[in-house]
Amino acid sequence: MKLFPNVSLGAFGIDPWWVTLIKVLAVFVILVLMTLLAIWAERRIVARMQMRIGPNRVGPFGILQGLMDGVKLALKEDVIPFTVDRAVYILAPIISATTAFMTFAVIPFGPEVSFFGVITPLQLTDFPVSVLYVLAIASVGIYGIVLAGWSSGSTYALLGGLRSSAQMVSYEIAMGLSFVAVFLYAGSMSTSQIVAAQERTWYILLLLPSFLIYVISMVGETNRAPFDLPEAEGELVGGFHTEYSSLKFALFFLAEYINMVTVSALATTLFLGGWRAPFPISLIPGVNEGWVPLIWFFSKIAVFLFVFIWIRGTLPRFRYDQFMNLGWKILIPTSLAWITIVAITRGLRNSLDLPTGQTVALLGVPLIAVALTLFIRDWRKANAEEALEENQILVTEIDPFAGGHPIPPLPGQVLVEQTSSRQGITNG
Amino acid sequence: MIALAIALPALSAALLLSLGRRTNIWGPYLSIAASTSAFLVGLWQFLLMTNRPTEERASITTIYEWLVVPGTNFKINFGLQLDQLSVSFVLLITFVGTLIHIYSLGYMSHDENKRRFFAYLNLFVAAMLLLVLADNYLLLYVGWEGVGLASYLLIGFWQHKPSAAVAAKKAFVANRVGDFGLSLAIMMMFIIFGSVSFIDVNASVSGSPSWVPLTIGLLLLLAACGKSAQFPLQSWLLDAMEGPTPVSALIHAATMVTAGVYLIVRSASIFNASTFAQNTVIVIGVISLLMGAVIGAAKDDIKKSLAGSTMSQIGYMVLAAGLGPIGYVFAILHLITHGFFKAVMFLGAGSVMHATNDNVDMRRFGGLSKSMIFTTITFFIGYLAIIGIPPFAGFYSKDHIIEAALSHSWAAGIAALFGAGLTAFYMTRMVVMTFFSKPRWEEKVHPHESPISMTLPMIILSIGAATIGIGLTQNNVFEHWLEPVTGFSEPHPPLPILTITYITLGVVALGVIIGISLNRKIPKVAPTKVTLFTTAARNDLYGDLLNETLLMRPGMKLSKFLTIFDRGVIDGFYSGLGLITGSISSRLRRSETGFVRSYALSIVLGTAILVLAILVVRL
Amino acid sequence: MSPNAYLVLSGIIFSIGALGVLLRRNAIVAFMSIELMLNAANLAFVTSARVWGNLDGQAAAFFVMVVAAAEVVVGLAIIVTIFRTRNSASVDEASLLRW
Amino acid sequence: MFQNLMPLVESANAVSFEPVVFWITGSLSVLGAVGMLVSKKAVHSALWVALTMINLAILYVLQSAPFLGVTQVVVYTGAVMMLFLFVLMIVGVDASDSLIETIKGQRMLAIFAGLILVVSLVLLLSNSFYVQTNGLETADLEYGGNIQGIAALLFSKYVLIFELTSALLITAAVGAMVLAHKERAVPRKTQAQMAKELFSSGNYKGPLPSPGVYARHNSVDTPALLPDGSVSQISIPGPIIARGAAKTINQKDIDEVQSISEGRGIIDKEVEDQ
Repeated sequence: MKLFPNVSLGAFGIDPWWVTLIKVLAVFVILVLMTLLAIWAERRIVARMQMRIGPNRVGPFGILQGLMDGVKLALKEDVIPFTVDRAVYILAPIISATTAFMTFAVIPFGPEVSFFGVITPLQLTDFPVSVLYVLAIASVGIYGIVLAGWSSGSTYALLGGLRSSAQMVSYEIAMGLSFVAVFLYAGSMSTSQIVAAQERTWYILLLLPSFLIYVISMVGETNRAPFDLPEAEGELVGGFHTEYSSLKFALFFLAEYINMVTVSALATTLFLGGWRAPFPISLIPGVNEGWVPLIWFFSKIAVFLFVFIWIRGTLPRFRYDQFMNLGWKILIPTSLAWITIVAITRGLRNSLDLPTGQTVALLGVPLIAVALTLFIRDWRKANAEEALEENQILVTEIDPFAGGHPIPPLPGQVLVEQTSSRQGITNG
Repeated sequence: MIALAIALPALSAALLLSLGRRTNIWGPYLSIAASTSAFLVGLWQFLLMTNRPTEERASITTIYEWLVVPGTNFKINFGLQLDQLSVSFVLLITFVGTLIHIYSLGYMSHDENKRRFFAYLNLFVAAMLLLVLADNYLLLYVGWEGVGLASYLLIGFWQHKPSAAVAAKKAFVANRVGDFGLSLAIMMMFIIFGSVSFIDVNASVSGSPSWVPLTIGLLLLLAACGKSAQFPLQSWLLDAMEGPTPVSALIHAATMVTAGVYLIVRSASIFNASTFAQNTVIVIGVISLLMGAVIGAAKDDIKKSLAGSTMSQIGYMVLAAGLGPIGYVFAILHLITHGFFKAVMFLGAGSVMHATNDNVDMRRFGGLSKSMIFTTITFFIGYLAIIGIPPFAGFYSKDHIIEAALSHSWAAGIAALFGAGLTAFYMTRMVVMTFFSKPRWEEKVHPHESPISMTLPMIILSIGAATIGIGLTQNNVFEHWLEPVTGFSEPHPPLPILTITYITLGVVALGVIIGISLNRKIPKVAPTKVTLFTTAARNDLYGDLLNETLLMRPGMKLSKFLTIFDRGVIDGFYSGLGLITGSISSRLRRSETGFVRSYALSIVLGTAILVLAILVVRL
Repeated sequence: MSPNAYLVLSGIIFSIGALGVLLRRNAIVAFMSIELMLNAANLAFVTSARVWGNLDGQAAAFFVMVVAAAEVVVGLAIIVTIFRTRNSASVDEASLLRW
Repeated sequence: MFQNLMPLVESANAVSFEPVVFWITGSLSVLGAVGMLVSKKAVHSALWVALTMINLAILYVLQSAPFLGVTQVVVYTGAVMMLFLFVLMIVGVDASDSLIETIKGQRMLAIFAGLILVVSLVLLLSNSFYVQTNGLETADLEYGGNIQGIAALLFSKYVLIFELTSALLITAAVGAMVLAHKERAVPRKTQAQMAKELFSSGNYKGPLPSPGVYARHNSVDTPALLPDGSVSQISIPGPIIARGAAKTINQKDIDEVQSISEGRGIIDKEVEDQ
């Protein structure tokens, strides 16, 4: 029984050592560059949205501002508070940054290219469980935050750390669940295979609910506005990194932006066809070959980054309980329901050879009907409750002795004149 | 199929008892229906049986394998043995039982616990049928205990009367003494014969040493004495009259008390193998028959008097059963005829009590024949039957027993003959005191005839009492019917049969005449200036005293001694064990420190040792 | 490379885990030690799977993980409850169940 | 850490990278275990355990179990140990254990037992239970890969266990919720209720009105007037009242306050003064 074709990841793991080394360096450099650009872009775009100009002094359009900020941070005094747990305090930002870099190893940048004569894919590495690997590394990354919060020896930091890790753990579940549909369709957990599987249709079209859930949870996962509760400055000052300064703080900063880039890249890979050109352009021959796809890949990431910034400039911060409710009570159940539907669709297609279109019709119509009835019922119920609340002022009279045993009036009821019923009792 | 006859009443009893009060209305009818259908099943089986040739009439149905001891060939089946003997019993039990059910409908109509009563009656019928249908002693024992239980429940049915409660207890205890014998007998069979089924026991008893049938026979006789109220375990029967009269009629006259006779006849092969056991049976029978008659003659309580008579009549049956093949058939025959006429007389007594506000003192009766015509006639038929006037039933059975007894020994024969005279005497006394002579009842008593549901069973039973004897002895039909089971040999009395019959009739007539002449004038209160013998007879011939001195006091002494022994030696031993265990434990429990880590340490130590052991073995 | 090296490693980690249970009083650390022992067992499973050339060992390890997760959830909830009532997470203080 | 291993993993049996990786990760995992044992702080212990677990994950990947390796990280490092950290932070952040043994003989016996266990296990297990390694290449290829192979096993041979485990998990989750649930005798107060309670006690908790508001003189001994013209007693510090140094209010001030509050503006001082 073979549900899926043999996956061959034969292109990976055979690079000469120097190619691997160059790739590693390239990934590192790209990430740092992206971070610098993202910081600059964020400041400029948010400024624009707030009718300001933003940094415009260093370099053309102030484009070197990010670099300058980094240099400034690095040169600042490194304050280590007295109460910290020193080893962990130092370890925490390192974990954060390292894991942030590591994730990118499995992101495909492009197809196979000739690399100084060596044919190799534009991807550091890939293996059958790449996407799970991303999740795993992300979960290790949380350690950085928790430990930073704990080791600081400060209540603000501790609460921020706890909050942020609870948040990331919760949203990681929703995120993982949103992947499942992709796995079901691609039949693989390896990123390159998933990109390959999207040759015809991007999964954003097939699996729109998954995509939406992923996008929401990726914002939560990266602790970005409107979900930036761990560093909600009104309550927690700086959150887990309150006590950090100088280069250590810079590492957290770096990690946050790299994570943004990473989740964007992952979204691109899983839902937007990876490095493939968008539809009308993809008809032009040659756009999906060689070094060209890098353009598409980075444009897509840029779009995501812009969305990140846009959301930050637009939406107010959530309250913590609302945020948790969204994660646990909406995203996860929705994900589960959606996965069930996808699984049934796939199962029917695999076992009955039903084309997807028919399956969707077969399942979708009753599902929509059920959903509609439920919705109408709830709507009516809500209406009825509303009407009830309005009608509660209505006063009804009750006879407390009607059943022979006195009963107190309910709210909104008044007792009838006592004399008649008293008489009734005495007469009877 | 025959299992239905047991199952239906049992089911009905279970239903009535478990459903409780909600069956109050229809319960009695269900009960009667169950009993009737049991009778119909029995009748059908009987008819089927008569259509088969003699050799194929007996059959054993195994319902299931009851007790199987793995690894041995010991096995007890839940099997029902339907042969000529058991089917006779089935018919008697279900027929009389059904009639008494119907009678109870009228007799108990004002009792609020009627439903419970009927449930117990059904329980009794089921248990009794199980007793007579069982194909092995253990299953018989189940039925035996079942009827004991039903008897206990029914005697104590009116537990609110202390006398009834005490009587029930007494019956139960006295029966236990007998049951003790039966259980010992069963154990012996199991040990010696390796089986407890009738067939196997019959087959193996002949080859065993002579002490085996002797011991088992005596033990079975003890059981029979307990159940059938024979000397020396007779005392409970008179007290059992505290129960409702239908119970006295059914259980303590017609059926249950005859179970002892059934047991002896069923174990014929054992008794045949031991002359001493047989002679003991005869002695017991003779003593009981005379004792019962004397007690019956002295009692003023009509039911107690009848009870004495029952004891006496069962004495006849036991005597006959002790005579061996010449007597078994007549024992059963007398059992059946007795079932009819004694039932009719008990029912008559109940009817009389019903009419006189539950009075039982014959000195307060008299002249009831005018107001209770059906009762009088049916009772009189029963009277004629019991004293053995031809052509009524008792004549045929009792006369045969006397013949057989005479052919065995003069002593037994004359005792039986004397008993017949006594029977005539006390029965005449009863009839005269109750139905004839001057009315002596109290002011407020207004005697009246009983309702149809009571008189009808009496009429039917009296017809039986009148005709069954002649019907069964015509052409020796009953002898031939039972012969395959019990064996039969013609008795050879030392005198011509006709002579014996005439002598018997003469003795009976003498008894009747004495009975009439002594009872011309009946005082309302029993005279106190009487002979020592009469006093003894009124006191049940000191049966209770005998029991007390022979059994109770030594028993109590033994119990006291055993208690001291138990407390001191046995309990001491076990308390000592307990003390030792306790003191060891209180030291050992110190190892339970409550520290999880200590427990974990022991686990890890154990694991380490285990791994070490594996290592050592591998190396 | 000989699989026995993996087994030895598994044994060593298992023993250290056992020692942790025996020596550490903090309930949470004791619990971690138990997790360590389970992990050691998993390593043995995975190694055996490779040795025998079938995946059953890996499936077993998978189940161990899931069950361990369930165990941790309940165990930690118990620890939290105990901590709430006695304000201590020491296993030695919860020693009422003794003679 | 991971990605550089992949080449080794793919050809683990052929290339002799395996021993190198094994010796490094194996040592690290033992180091982590020992670290857990000796760390004073529970959080440090947790970190050491996490180190061990990650290294074990690498060993899994090394032994052709990439799925288990990643799952190990996700489940153990990501969920289980994170949960431990959470609980640790709930039950006392800086609780550092005393390592002095309190049960008599426990430590000595424990170390003794541990030594026996270690020595015999090492001797036993190193003594070639398994002489040869079959490798998982064929088993993996049968279903098209390691993940597919495990999936096929889980959903065919072990499907019952799989379902049972899922039942166990959900039960555990519910059980944990029940255990950690705190029954409230009264419903939790909302922020609004708490604020109301605070202020309805009569004890004024807000900032005190500054003296001299709506007053002619901006000094501490001049009481403030409330918009309706009454005097706010709390606007003057207690000691000044006690000394009897507080200024009194004349009608003019009251009128002026009223005028301001009604929007008519300030009555011209000079005119009034004259």
